[in-house]
Amino acid sequence: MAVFGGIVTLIGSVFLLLGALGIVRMPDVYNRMQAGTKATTLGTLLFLTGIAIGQIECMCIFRILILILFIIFTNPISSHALARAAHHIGIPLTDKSVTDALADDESEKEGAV
Amino acid sequence: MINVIIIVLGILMIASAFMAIYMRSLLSSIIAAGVISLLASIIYLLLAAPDVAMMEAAIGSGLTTVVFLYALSKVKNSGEDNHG
Amino acid sequence: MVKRFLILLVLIFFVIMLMPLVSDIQPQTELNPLAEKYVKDGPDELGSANLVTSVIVTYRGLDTLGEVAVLFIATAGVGFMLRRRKDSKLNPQKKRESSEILQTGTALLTPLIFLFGIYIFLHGHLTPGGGFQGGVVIASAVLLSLLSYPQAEVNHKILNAIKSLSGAFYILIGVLGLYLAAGFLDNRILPLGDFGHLFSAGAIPVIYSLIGLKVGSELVGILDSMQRSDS
Amino acid sequence: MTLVSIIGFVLIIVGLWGMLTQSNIIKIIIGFSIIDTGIHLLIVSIGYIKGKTAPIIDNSIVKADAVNQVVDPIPSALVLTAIVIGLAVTALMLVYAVNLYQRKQSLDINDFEELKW
Repeated sequence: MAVFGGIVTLIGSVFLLLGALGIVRMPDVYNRMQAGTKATTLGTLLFLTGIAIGQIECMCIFRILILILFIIFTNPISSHALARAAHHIGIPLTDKSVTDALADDESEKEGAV
Repeated sequence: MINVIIIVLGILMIASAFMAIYMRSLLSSIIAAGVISLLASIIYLLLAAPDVAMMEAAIGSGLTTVVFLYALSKVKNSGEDNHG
Repeated sequence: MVKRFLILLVLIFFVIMLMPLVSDIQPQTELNPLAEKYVKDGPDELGSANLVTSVIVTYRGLDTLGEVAVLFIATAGVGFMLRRRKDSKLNPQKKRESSEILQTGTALLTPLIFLFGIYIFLHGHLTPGGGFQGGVVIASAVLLSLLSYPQAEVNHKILNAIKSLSGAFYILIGVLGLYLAAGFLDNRILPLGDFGHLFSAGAIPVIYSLIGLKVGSELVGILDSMQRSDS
Repeated sequence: MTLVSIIGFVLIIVGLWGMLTQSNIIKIIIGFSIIDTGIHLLIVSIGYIKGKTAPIIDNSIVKADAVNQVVDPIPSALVLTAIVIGLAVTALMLVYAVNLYQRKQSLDINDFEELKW
């Protein structure tokens, strides 16, 4: 059981490492935020699950479930708010990007009003 | 082992203190000042003071930063930018 | 250049002056007598498992009362400096609505964070935490809703009522301790109960809850005065 | 002289240096909050005893033997209240800075010379 938990924890930390790598490698703010959110959310979840499996005799699985629930709630919402604020103050997208759905959406809304 | 962690945290704290003082934009120095508090809360946890660690993590890096940002937005809204 | 040199001189003077303070700190191996008394007698005398709590609430309760008073004065100062001028036109500038995801998430999270704050200050005598931490957590829950609903306003009547009532009851319990037990802010006005359970440690949970409400409402007051944009 | 107390001392000196050299008022307040953190670290480091745990008596600590197992609770209690007061005082200073800015449209401390001597 401990070995299996260790393996899950290791996979989680690999995801965290990939997220950190993505923050360095990606071209603009939005892509970096994507890497910094998706990969770290999955990495943290796997990390906590690994701890719960490895230490199964300590009965801390309910606490870890609550922690996982909170991370699922807060992490995407906060990064969504950050990305929206960055778009609002006009940080440009990278040259390679094809479409800007939020700008289309907002101009449509303004046109309707 | 614990000494090594404390030394690394201390170097990071002093570096972010210098950043907080010498950064050109006020926003960056406010964020750097928040980082100092966050690292300090880890040190409190290592010094066996979990009450203080909770307090510092919530106040130092949360509320103080927000209060600074509110003041900054009040200053910036009513005039031109004033970078130190 | 002369100024830089003078500043450096002042700083070197400070370092030399304060150096004995730091170099006298020796790594300790055992508790000093006062702390030893608190650790040895605290659990039996007051029934609180968290010794930091027993020091804050009872042994050094008068200091905590002073700190809460300082907090009150600072909040009053902030509110006074940022008071709404009567003659100035209220121009509610149109703020950008926050997105639906953020609003839904806030509606989901704010009650949970409130509950967590209340849990922290009710269990202040058992686990790490207490009134001050719980108050800060409650203030951050209010901050979350203030940030995600820009049009929202704090209800000042309720806020002021919580502020004044919790402060008044805090003093009242202190005076009750003077009557029914050994001294001001003594927690033995209620039965001590079983060590390590929620309803134990006499009046410590009550006092710490009042401190938590007081600190939380004061910090909400500071955030609310800083947030109003028309000062 | 312990490790954490040295860190706290260096932070106090760095914050003092920042307060004295910078001319922007908000930078001065940031220097003040750095001094605050340094002093808190210094006070907590006084109470730490190597190899002992937090002063909370639960299942892992025998109540009779607590004296030999926990660290000093008094510095923690002092710092706990000092942090809250630090926040309130910082907010008060920032409000004064905002008011000064509304008077003169400037945050440079050298522009306020009415009380200079």
